[in-house]
Amino acid sequence: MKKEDTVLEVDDLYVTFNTYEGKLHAVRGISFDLKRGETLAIVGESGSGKSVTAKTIMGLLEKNATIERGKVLYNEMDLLELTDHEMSDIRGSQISMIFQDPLSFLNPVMKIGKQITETLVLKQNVPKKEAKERALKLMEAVGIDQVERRYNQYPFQFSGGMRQRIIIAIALACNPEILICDEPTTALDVTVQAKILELIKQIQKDRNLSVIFITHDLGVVANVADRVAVMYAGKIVEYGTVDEIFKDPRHPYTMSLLCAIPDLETDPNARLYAIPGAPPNLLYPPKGDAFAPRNKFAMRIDLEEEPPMFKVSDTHYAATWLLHEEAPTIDFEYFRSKILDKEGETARQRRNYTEDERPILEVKNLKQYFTSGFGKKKLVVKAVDDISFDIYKGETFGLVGESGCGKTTTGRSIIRIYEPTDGEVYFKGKLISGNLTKEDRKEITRSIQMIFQDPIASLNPRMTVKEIIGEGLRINKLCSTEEELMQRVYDMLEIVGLRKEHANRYPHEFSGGQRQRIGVARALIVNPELIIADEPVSALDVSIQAQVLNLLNDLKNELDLTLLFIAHDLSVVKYFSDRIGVMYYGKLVEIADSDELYNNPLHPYTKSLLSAIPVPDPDYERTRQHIHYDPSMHDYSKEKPEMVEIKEGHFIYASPSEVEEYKKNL
Amino acid sequence: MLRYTIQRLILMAITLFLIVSVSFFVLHAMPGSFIDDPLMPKDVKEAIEDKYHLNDPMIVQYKYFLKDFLKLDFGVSIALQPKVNVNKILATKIPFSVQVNIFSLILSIPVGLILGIAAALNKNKIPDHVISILIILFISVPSFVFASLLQYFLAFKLGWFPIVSSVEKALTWNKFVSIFLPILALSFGSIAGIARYTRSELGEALNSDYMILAKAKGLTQTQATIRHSMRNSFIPLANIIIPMFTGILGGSLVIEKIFSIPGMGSVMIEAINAKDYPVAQGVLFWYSLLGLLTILIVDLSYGIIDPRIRVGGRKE
Amino acid sequence: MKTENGVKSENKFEFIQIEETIIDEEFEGEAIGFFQDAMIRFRKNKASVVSFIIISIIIVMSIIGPMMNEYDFKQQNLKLALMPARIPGLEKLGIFDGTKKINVRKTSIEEKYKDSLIEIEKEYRVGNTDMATIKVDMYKHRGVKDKYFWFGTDSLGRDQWTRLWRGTRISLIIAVLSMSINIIIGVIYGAVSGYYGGVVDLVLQRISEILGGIPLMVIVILFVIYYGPGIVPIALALCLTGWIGMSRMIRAQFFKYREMEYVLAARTLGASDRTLIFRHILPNAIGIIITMSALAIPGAIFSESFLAYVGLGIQAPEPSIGVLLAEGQQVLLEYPHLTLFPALTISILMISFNLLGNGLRDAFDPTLRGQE
Amino acid sequence: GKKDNETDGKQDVDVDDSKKDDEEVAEDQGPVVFRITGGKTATLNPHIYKTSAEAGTMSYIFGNLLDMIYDKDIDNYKLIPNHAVDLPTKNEEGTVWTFKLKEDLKWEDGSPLNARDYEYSYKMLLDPKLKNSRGPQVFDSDIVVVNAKKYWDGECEWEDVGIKALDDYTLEITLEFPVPEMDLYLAFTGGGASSPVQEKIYEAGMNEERTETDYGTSKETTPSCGVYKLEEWVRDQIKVYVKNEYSPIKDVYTVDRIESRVVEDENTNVQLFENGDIDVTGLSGPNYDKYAEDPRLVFAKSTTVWSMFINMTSEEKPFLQDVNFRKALFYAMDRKTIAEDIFKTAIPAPYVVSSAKVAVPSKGLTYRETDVAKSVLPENDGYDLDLAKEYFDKAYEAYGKKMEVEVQYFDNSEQMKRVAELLEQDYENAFGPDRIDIQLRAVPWNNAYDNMESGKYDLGFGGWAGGIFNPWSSMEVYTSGFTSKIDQFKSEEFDKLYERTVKGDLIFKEQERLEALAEMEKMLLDVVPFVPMYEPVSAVMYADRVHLITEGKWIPGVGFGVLQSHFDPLE
Ligand SMILES: Nc1ncnc2c1ncn2[C@@H]1O[C@H](COP(=O)(O)OP(=O)(O)OP(=O)(O)O)[C@@H](O)[C@H]1O
Ligand SMILES: Nc1ncnc2c1ncn2[C@@H]1O[C@H](COP(=O)(O)OP(=O)(O)OP(=O)(O)O)[C@@H](O)[C@H]1O
Ligand SMILES: [Mg+2]
Ligand SMILES: [Mg+2]
Repeated sequence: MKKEDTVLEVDDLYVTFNTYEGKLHAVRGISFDLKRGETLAIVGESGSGKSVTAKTIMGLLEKNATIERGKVLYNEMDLLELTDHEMSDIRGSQISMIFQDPLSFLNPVMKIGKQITETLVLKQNVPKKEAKERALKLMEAVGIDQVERRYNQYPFQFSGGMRQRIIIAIALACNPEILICDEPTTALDVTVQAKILELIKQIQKDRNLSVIFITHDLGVVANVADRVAVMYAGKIVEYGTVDEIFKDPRHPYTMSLLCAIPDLETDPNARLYAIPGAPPNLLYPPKGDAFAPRNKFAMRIDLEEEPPMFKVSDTHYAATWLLHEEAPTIDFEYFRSKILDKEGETARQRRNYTEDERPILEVKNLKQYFTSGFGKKKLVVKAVDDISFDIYKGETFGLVGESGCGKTTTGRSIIRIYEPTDGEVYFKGKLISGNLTKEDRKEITRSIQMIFQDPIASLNPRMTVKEIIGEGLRINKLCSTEEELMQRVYDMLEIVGLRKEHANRYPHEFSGGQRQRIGVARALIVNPELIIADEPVSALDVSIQAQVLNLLNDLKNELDLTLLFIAHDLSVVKYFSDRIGVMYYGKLVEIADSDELYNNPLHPYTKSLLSAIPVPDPDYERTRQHIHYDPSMHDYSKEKPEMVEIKEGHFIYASPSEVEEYKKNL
Repeated sequence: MLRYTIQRLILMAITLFLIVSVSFFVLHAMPGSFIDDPLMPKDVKEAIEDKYHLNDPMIVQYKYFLKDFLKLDFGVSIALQPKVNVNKILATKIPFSVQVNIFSLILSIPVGLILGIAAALNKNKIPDHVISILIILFISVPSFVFASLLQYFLAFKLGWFPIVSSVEKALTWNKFVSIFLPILALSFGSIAGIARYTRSELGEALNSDYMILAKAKGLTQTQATIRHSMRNSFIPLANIIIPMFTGILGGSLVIEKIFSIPGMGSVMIEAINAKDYPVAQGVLFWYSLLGLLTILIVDLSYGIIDPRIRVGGRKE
Repeated sequence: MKTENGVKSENKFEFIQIEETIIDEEFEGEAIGFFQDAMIRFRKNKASVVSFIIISIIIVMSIIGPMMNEYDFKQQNLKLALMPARIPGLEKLGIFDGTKKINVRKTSIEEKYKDSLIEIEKEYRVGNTDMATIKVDMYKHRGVKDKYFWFGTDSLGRDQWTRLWRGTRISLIIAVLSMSINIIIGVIYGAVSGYYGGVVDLVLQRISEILGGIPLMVIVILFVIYYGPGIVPIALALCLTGWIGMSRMIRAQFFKYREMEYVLAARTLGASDRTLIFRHILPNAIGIIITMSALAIPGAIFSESFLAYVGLGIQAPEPSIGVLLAEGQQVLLEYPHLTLFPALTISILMISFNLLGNGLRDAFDPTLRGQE
Repeated sequence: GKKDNETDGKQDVDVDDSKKDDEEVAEDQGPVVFRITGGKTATLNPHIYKTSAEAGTMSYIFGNLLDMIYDKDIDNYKLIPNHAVDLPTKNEEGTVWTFKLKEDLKWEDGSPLNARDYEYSYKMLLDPKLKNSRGPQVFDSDIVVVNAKKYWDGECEWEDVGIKALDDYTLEITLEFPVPEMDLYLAFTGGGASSPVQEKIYEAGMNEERTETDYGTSKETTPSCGVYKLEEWVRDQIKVYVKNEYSPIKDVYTVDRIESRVVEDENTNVQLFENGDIDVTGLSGPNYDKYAEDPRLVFAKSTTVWSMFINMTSEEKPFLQDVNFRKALFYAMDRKTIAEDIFKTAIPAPYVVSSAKVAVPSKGLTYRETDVAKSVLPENDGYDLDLAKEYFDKAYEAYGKKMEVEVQYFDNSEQMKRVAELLEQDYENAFGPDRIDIQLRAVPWNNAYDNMESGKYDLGFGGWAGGIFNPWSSMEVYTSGFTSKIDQFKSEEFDKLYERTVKGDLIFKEQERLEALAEMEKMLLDVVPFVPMYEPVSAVMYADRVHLITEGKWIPGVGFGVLQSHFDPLE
């Protein structure tokens, strides 16, 4: 590509933040360019400086930020030298940005339509009427229905996905040249995400937009990107075309990243590769290669000197000493085999249960309704509406479904955080959903434990790790002496791969993965038999998600645990579970062995879900077709649907006629 | 909305009834009598008290009280303005307080807002510090010190204003000038309150995500502030401004005394001190009613100002 | 875009940790607990630190201030009543030099003020009498040129410095006492209301609404009549409805935190309500409690001074800031020193406590943790 | 207008007054206006009023049979007939008094006023349903009207009561026992409960049950029969009075118009005065300091002697029963300091009867001016520390341990508080803090009296006002039978003497009666049921334009005769 095609060039950008603890080096000298009409993906784990880069380009950095050096060239202008007022002419109309969190970025008290047309009217003096027309078109384009009515609604009347689309519409309203998407889909369900990605691609094609796409999801990258820049600890460590990055990665971090993600193909019996250690603390930027401490292939020089950018091809560069002529050659295959070989013992023995074995957990017709308001305003949310399933000892039962379908509620009803509205739950044959004696209750709380989704919110910030982990022992009086308690906490820490020294630390000092491991330790220390893991990895970076998944797998084998695994990421569930239940709006629509479900999805919703999962393989992504699911396709007015075992171990929620239909597909 | 309002009104009526009943017993539990002439013979005193049933058992007195109360009649005053109907007393006193309070409101809302906005926009810069100190000064110096100083320097020494409020009933220019100092003295507190609240609300709104989006859209800082932050930060202001509106019926004890304004300020405490139960009870009732109404109005007005509640659902 | 630049070195390129298992690093430095973290952030906030120092100074002064000169807070000397302030050092600058302007008959200048006269400011006539406004050195006039009343004396000739600090002490005690009681009641009430929610909450909220509806004055007067205007009754009087605000805040906190995942986690471990309330939920409110306390103190001092103004102040001869202010207000124009110093003290206390409260709020705000 | 001299320098008041000095300013400069301030008026219903401020107003607007004015010739007060033709006549026993009324008396609205109005008025005053609080005035004070109490209690018919309009112009009063002339005259002097009310308005304002009337609650319901009438009355703000042309004695008064503002803050008041907005101001405590040498100051006496009452029958604190202890308190009291340093203008009072009280009305002589009274006086204002210590030692010996006493004072008076504080220090210093410990307690003032009545106190301040002209009847409060007694003094001898002086044989014996009074005073001072402290004297300052007719001398009953004084016109 020729130089003229370059619309934006970032040169040696260095950004620091003033914090109480000191100067935080968030972005440490990055350079890249963006060509007309292309999509540049920036990937990297949380905190690697992606958003800061984007905000710097937009001139929207927080007040405590300092741009130490560097240039952002756009149309021969250095954006960093413009005043805020001049910048406001560029923002929106030339460079637009889509933000990550759709919930809070819209003004809650301004009508949606006005928020879209605002800049058009104010800055480009488009007449109000015309602006409205354009907005309506845009809204249609981003896939909002009933635009006329929606135009006058407020953000809170929109779902998260719709809000995200509105933000896209706002970003596109002024026909910008460059669109920066900062993790535009992280908060969304896979199905919604798929739609939005399609949308962005479509628009890009129509308008010849240049897009900077920031994400940490390699699947998404494979889907959207032309070129990819990989960031680590405030630096770009490697960049190249999407194929180069995925097929011929050169930086050990890129390679590790690619090894760490499970996809639908990942062998459930294989251990995942987990990048060990924790990301560096940018308050004290490391000498040499920042990734070295976590890199198996770190060389002495990595600890001493910062690697320069080595050129691999015209389009492919990487900053690693491995590309130095004197360094040993490590290609991706070797890397993969080496690390997976090391760690690649069998991850998990599949458990086969006998026919007449009684399940450890039986859920029968569980209902959980939430009511709010009273009188005419009474609102009933049927969060869980009559579901039944069994879990056998030693198995992992996965529960998937889109956000809000009732997965969490199911888990919480079982463990009695909520009193179930109706239905029975048996644990080891004992009814636990009714009134319990104190003794029973204690027994149950000890035997069933829960791991929570949010590693930050689930640890009390005011307690040390020791107190957090030891609490279960203390409450249930499982230790007689303080020493014993300490010992068990230390043992537990070791089991989850932390150190004894960590015991006296506070949660906020740990990285996300470490925190989640603390959460696991807390659940395990009381020796439970059943663990309900509520999205234990969805808040984690890919690079550490594997740590937790491996840990769970190891523990499960070692301790003979049974798991109810809740997640919305089907590839993770598929990798992790023996059997999977698919939930849709409070109902279980399909239950099957994980392979069976993947190979033979019957329910249209399951199919749609499967088709929406992004796969970190550019070739696959180029050909992928997303199947849309429309619940109105079922006609349950005449026939009542129910859960039917359509094949051994494969249940589906359908009406008799549908069952016939599905049977044909078997 | 209507249904909700009615529910709230019923609840309010119950609360009000309890407040009035509790305070009835509290008031009557106070020792002493409204007849404070020590020379009066005991039997005479008792005879007069009997006329007002004051020597009956409390529960009997309460019955008498309830009978009239249900007609919203608190009877006649027995000490402050003997033989004058309580509601009439209030009706004659309230206008004086209202005049001063309305102007104080007209003065303090814009000034408070401007100070608050200026402080928020310049957070942690010199203007913010100056305004913050001013605010705390306004709050911390007791109003009687302010009022006395204003009166002494502006009215007495400089002669810019009359020392006491003018006696004209109508609101002439002359009258306005004469109540300017009390208005001013009364405003310091509310200016400080509004400014403080605005500063923190607007400060929060300025740091919110939608401000970032607004700027990303290409709005300038000023446009974004006015169109997005202001509106959002003004919604919670209803919380303190609406009570001020309903508060105009009350008066300030200290300021009314110093500037000789025959308003509501001292009625309550005088009634209590003089054991004028009907007046105390009446004032208490109307104030409580007003207070509860204010809460209701604030809640309902949120429903009107804030689309999140207006259009449906409830605020989280 | 940088390209390679050759770096030559021998065994720099050997793998150093290929065979090791990489485990999580140890942390550097000390473990920083929540409070420590808050303290660190608090210390970085200069305004709060300064106000903390000022408050400390005032507290220290309220303890040792009354002992710093030879006077006692109730030692009267009516012959030295209402002496203006005289501060060594400052008196040379012409302020607080123990002088006062008075109106006298011209004839008395010779008779009474010959020695102490500093200057005649103005002469005028009233009726048939020649009058003059003169500036007089009151210390000389009363024959006590060797004495210093730093803040002057009150109408019984008591040393105002001593009384002010003693009064500050009393006011602070009342404030702290009422604040503590308010907090205890408010926290328990709010915790129960917020934790159990539902009907319990509904009932408790109605009760507090009703209590809040009764004008404070009635209750305070009753209290004072029954128990006399002592420190404890006044503090209690301020508590009667003072806890409601606190309970509302705590309740809101409980609503917010009782669904937090770590609270649920403790519940799944079988923690009792008590553990959940006190160990898991309440600590979140500590920031708010501390902040509210810091802000409640000046509020209480202020209320106390209003009570004093309407005659319900602390029992004489004990002073309090409110009592001093109320006494001073009556003679504000003639003897401004009686108002000036208490008003200054209350203002400084208010400002300091407010800044301190703000600083504490920022320090305890978990969302600011680790950031600016 | 009063407030349009905004631009004038305020110092004018002080400097530019010289031109007012030439007194011979031309007359006829419009009405003579007198501008004053005062407290709130609760009511102008003469049957229930309470405060002296209300009494003051009523004396302007309600006439009576007689009136008391200042007489320049005798330089003292003088009684003159107002609605009456002359002073009343009495029967032989001195129990039936007859007033003749003038014939052309009119109410403010021009409707006729006669003896029937008087009778109606008394009927209403004593009405058993209305239960007017001023009713006792005709059965529980210096004069006791036959059957008045019974009627008030609802136990007899109106016909039985000793007040009758014999015809339109004759009013007859029948008393239970004879009284000195002066007492009777005074009962029908000035505006107040014994003034007539206008029937049609009184009746119109009556409620259905006839238990309340709104008479005197607004300008419309307050018809004048006095020298002035209300022109304007805005509650708690302003009252304006103008001359009532129907008043038979209107020419005695020089002031044509009185404007009275309600101002409760003393600083405000003084500023208004200095600003020339008002013509008179009171000065208390610290405000007095500023004007201590001002030539405009005049002083007004009061009938109250403020005392510290002692709960001399206390079981809890038996040492209070010891007269030695009480005497110690008496002699250790530094009255001079209290009077002069705290109250500035007060008079130290080691006695019971105020120096304002007139004992020989015929000569205008006050009791304290008489020789008998002087003989009762202790030396040095009763301040004798050695004597006090002597008494205290005895008491201490008898009691044997540290004495703890509490002084209660009124919470609304800064100066009372100071007195309490001073006494605490003085007593503890005099007797030693190891032997006596004084505590203070502020109490709302009517609770303070309640406490003293019920004996729930150790020491407490209090004082009895009482009429200026009858020091004997003022002694009632110390008799055993007095129902609202606040002291614990009981003496048959004293009671007997009291009976004799007010209803008995001594009534008409001037000298014996005087001696009896001295005797009673002495009894009280010997037993010390209370320690008299001081007699308040209020400092008042009149503007230069007011030329007081008494030349600043305070005359019992008429004060400074302001309304009869000469005024310079307002600029
Ligand atoms: N305003 C700020 N003050 C202090 N530090 C900040 C600020 N904004 C960002 N940082 C820090 O800068 C670093 C880079 O942040 P950035 O938001 O760019 O990460 P990211 O790559 O976008 O991560 P994520 O995937 O979680 O969004 C992080 O360590 C972050 O804590
Ligand atoms: N305590 C509650 N009160 C009222 N409604 C609730 C409550 N908890 C959950 N819900 C509602 O129940 C439904 C199911 O919620 P749930 O949290 O179980 O979904 P989920 O599948 O776990 O979603 P996510 O993937 O977002 O975690 C949602 O509509 C939610 O709003
Ligand atoms: Mg980011
Ligand atoms: Mg969930």
